[in-house]
Amino acid sequence: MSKMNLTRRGVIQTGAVAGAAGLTLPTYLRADGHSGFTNAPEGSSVTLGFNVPQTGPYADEGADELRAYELAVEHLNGGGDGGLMNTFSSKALQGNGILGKKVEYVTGDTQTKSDAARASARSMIEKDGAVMITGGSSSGVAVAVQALCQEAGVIFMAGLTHSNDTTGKDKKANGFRHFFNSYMSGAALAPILANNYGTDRKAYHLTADYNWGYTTEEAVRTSTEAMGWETVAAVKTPLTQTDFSSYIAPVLQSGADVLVLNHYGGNMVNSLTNAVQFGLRDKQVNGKNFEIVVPLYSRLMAKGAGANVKGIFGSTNWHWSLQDEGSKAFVQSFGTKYGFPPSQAAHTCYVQALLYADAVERAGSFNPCAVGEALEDFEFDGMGNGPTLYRGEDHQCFKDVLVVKGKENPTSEFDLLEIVEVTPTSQVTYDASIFGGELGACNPGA
Amino acid sequence: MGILDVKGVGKRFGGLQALGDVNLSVAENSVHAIIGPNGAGKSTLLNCLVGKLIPDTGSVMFDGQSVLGRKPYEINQMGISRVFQTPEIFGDLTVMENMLIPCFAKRDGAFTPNAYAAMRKDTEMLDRAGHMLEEMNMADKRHMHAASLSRGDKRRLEIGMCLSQEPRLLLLDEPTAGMARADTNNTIDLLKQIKDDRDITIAIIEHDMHVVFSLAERITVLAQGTPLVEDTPDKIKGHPKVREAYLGESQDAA
Amino acid sequence: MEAIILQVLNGLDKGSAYALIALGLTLIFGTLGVVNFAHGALFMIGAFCAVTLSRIISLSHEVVDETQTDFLGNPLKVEVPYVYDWFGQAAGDTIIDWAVPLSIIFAIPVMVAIGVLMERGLIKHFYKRPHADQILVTFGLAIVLQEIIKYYYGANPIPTPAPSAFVGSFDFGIMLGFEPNQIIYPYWRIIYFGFAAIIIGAVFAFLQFTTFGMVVRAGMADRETVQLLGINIDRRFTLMFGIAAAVAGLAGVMYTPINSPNYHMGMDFLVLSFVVVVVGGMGSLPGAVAAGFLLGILESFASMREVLNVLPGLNQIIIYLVAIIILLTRPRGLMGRKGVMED
Amino acid sequence: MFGLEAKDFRLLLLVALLTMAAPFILNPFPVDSGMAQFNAGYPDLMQRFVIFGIFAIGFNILFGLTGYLSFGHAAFLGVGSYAAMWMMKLLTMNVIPGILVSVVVAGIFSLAVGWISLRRSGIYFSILTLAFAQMSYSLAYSVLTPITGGETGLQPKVTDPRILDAALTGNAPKANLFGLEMGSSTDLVMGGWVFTFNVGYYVAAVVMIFAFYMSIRIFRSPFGMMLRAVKSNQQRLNYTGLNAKPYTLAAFVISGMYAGLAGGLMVAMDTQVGAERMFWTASGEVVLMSILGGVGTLIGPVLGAGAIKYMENILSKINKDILYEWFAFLPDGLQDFVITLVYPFIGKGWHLTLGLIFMAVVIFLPGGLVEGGQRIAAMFKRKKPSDNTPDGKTTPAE
Repeated sequence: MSKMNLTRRGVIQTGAVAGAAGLTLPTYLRADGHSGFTNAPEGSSVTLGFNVPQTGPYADEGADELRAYELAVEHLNGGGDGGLMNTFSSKALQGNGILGKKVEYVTGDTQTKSDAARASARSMIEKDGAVMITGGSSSGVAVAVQALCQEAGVIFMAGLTHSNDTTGKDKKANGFRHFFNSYMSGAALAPILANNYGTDRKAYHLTADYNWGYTTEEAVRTSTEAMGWETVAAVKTPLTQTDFSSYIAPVLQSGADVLVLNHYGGNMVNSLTNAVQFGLRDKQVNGKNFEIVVPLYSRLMAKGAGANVKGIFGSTNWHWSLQDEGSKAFVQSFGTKYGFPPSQAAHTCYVQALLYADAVERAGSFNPCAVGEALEDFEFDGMGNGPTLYRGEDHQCFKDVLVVKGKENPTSEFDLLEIVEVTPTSQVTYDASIFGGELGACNPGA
Repeated sequence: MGILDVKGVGKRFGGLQALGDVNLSVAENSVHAIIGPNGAGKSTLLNCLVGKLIPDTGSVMFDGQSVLGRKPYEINQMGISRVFQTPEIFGDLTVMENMLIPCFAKRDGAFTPNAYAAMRKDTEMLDRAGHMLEEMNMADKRHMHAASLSRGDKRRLEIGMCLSQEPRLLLLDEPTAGMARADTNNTIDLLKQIKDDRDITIAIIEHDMHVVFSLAERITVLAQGTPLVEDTPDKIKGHPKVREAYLGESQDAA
Repeated sequence: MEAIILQVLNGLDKGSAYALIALGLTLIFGTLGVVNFAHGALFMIGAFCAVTLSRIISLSHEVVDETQTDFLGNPLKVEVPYVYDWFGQAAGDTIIDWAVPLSIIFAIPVMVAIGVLMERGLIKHFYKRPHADQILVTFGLAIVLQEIIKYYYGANPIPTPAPSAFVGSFDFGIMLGFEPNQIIYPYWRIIYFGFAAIIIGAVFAFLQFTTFGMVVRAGMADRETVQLLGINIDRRFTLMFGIAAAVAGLAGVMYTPINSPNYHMGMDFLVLSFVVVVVGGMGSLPGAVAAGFLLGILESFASMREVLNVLPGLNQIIIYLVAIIILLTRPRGLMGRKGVMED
Repeated sequence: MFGLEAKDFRLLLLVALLTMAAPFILNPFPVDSGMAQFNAGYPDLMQRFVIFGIFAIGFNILFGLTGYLSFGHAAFLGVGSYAAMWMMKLLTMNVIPGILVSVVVAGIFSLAVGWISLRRSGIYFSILTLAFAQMSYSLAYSVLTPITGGETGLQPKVTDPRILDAALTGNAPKANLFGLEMGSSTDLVMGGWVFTFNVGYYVAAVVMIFAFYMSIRIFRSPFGMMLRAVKSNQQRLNYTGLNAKPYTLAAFVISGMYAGLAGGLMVAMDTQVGAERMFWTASGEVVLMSILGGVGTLIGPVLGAGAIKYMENILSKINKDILYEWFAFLPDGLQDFVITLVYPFIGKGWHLTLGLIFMAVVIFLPGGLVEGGQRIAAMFKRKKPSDNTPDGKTTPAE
């Protein structure tokens, strides 16, 4: 009784009846995970849990993540054109499921709330026997679900989460992140900003008043100040703010000539729309053109902001217009199935699913500890971001970061960003210890 | 010195002098009626007695203690119970519960956090409320929702609730207003019986002369916020000032 | 000084939006005695009227452009709006550009119809029910409405820009003798303020100077008496609900260029608009307007970095803090009547 | 028994039996059947049923009895959660101190909020409570990040001090009751059925039965009667020598403590707390639970809580693939048609279903699910000739 035991599958017979009153039938009592880890798949299939926002403001992003997962499952089971499996440097995956087991999946709704996300992750682990949880589109959810998976003894492959905390102070041995983070955004953006806007700039930050905002502001500030920029002011804005006029109006008075919007999602759409509305970009300050920077871009958010993104710099994890073989294969595969190009959220989720499957194949086991070991310090290529390292110390992927700009003349509703620069891995790598946190030991559960 | 002494009470609402200089003394164990035409200030005076309003001037003493500045529930705890013009009862509760509440208020005071006590085991209270219902001839209706009672029963219930607190002074605000003649007579009988059965002082504000003259031992006539005369019913009947005040009013009312 | 003038402008602008939403809410409460939690949804539907109309206007057919390729390497299919075919590209662009102002004409009948439908179909049956039931049923309706919108339009915000003629901002500073760029304000927000002022004025004038309005005002004061006079107050109230819905809808239409509309914008405004109405005093039209501007201005001042440096986090709570202080010092809000919604 | 009337005791016994047998009742379908999707007998959801049941029971003591509609009760739940979490970080992973402290802290906080908010009544009271809750949420999410963890919330970590516990070796700390881990479960397999017995669930269930018992005591006490009197006629109450304010404040604090208890249990069952637990929609949810189940009834709020949590966790997990599986027996064209018809209401559309159900319940069943049950019961009774006169009106509904 005292062992953590969350599984449904792989029942073994012990013949003992303990404490269940009024039972006269012969019963099978599951006392322990025979295989030594939570939800060890038995039989011919393995269940993965896709935990994405299906309601709430990030529902569209979640829908795209879900499409990517469905595609990944199809490819893993040998369907479709195989997608990135053809370009992936590791050739462990055979298209016959994972370790010969057919991949099945269950879905849940995170609602972009940590409570709801944990509830749905727990239901997938406890009820559906999911051996891995993946997905999500905010750092709050990622950190919460990651901690849960650590406790339950399953692997968590993070979806879209950009805060340093996920693989920083809140990192966990069972959690892995392919997506980049605030630090990398800052490090990648700063040189490009200096090249384009000069090193003598005065920046005004508007920062979403929560963890992700703080780390992003910090990252961009540090790296731009290192280039010679001055930070005039940094103002925190409430998460629930919808109209940013009172924050944007004083920007020009401050003498700043660059506005950095450390916002994501609806906040970013609204603050950027408001800033452009105020005509900031038509202004001349200190003899220079006034500029706006959005550290973290996503195509879906760019779509929400419409024409306002034109010419605005930002960073992104991946973009469908990349021309490497991996990206092309993924866009081809996704686009053929769904009729439009994938978002960066879709990409990172698809890649995470494949990386997990590959790690299981290489480890020869679904045991989270074995899988974790296979992922740690794993180097791979052909997944769309160039050569990539899954660093063992913090379970963070290190790869090239894209600096993008809102496109001036989009040809379609998906063609909103253009790649300005691919910042090489070496420029965005940092020491794993700078964000603190403790990875702890891997937990196989049962 | 009566049980209730009102001295020099005045109350203004903006530009309106609702009460001028009211002096009134209600003798213990008497039935004292306050009558007067509409707008004479009867209700204002009553509200000053029970703590709903605080007079601008003067004093109100109940049994030697000032009631001014006290909250309605404190004044009630001093021994003054009030019956409203339209019966104020707990409509969502049963008749029995309606009767229990004042019993508890009498025994346990203004606030007792007895959240764990089982009410059905409190036989003292149940008996007291049960007796009171019997006295009011309502024992058969104890399980009914109070809101579903007839108007006359609601009035009985309200009076019973007040009596269960064993008040020393019972204030009645036009207790028969809007009642049919039969109900009015029943109420008069009830009040007479109450008067006969216990040591209680009754102050009654009333419009209906029939009621007043059936019950009152003393009558104060109020007009335009000041007492016109105070005397026994017989004297009041023929008093020219009263006739004058009422004639004027009766014409208006027609 | 410049900073203060700027925040007053911001406050007026924010306040006009708050007042406009609160106005419809308190109108419905005042006339019908109904607490309408679906009012935010009406605001949202108004905004989506603009989205819908601009989609209708820019309905397109596909033309294959062999010179360009799409993301899969196939020839690019270019969407050509029908208005290009009918009016030529220049005129077509202008029409598409003016979609938001055009939506006003489109939104009025739609919103009035929705309002009347809502009142006749649902709200009517709730006049005599407790306020808690009204809150719940309208809240349920709000969820249903926003889910329907989400089903058809997605969860992502949809950019709905103002006509290009109104892009950019007006420099008040130069007018007042300050340096350029010190006090600038976007044209569209100035228009929004003016629009709100006109609507608020129109509603007041309508209630003040028309017979219809007089009956409604009398009905707000005492419904039964008016009914005794043999006036069909119910029909007038139905229309009043339609008008309130239209006011909310128009507020939504005009708001689209300020923030890209999304399906949950109504819920975002719901709590705030209730705070405004209650601070103003339930059922008081001038109260709602005054509270809208008061909260708008205070919120703007609380967002100044000079203030936040001293009191970090004040911008997070200012609205609620003000609401608490006002309700504790003025029991029924700024202009509330006694006995309304107190039980 | 236990100082209860026979009828109330039977109700308590029924609730106790149902909660104890919940792993069976909630898993009516074999694991491999298509209907297994509707099974709710897994630890997380069972825990949520009883925790939100406690929350709703407490809320009902305030709203159901006194009629004061608080729109800020989620704040007390959140504060309780934070308190319990800090106990787990500082003292011990044993859940007892956490749960006790969560009740105390929530009680103190609700005393402060109630003392101010109860100066007003009606919607003005509602808005005051809403304002306090929203302030708590906003501050917890932003400037109070050092205490609350902000966006990412708080979880117990290996490195926390935890002065009463022995040092942990590497692995994540787990909530326990004197060594018995909340997460540990035993599965019982009977044919195609699997029933899960989870320690955490039974701990929470025992607490809920106790909470339910206390709520019956309160309902049936003179104090409970006074609270109903507050709702019915405050004027008469005042003129009957009773001071309404301490009664309402006491009810407010009691319901705040119930909320804190729920919050503490939530942390004990699932060691995580985030600020959105205090958002106004969370406060709204408990209002909806009470009304959906039946305001002012004993069992209603528990039913309402169960119904809403069931929809949130079961309905939202049904995706298109599952629908195709279900309707596989239909001919292709019809299958697509049926799925198109059903799809908007399940999975990501579960909010729509929720909204429609609320409307339906409020329109047709003003007394909530309890009234629905009573009507069905009455229908059956009517068929029998021996219709003993229902004295349902005599006591407040259960």
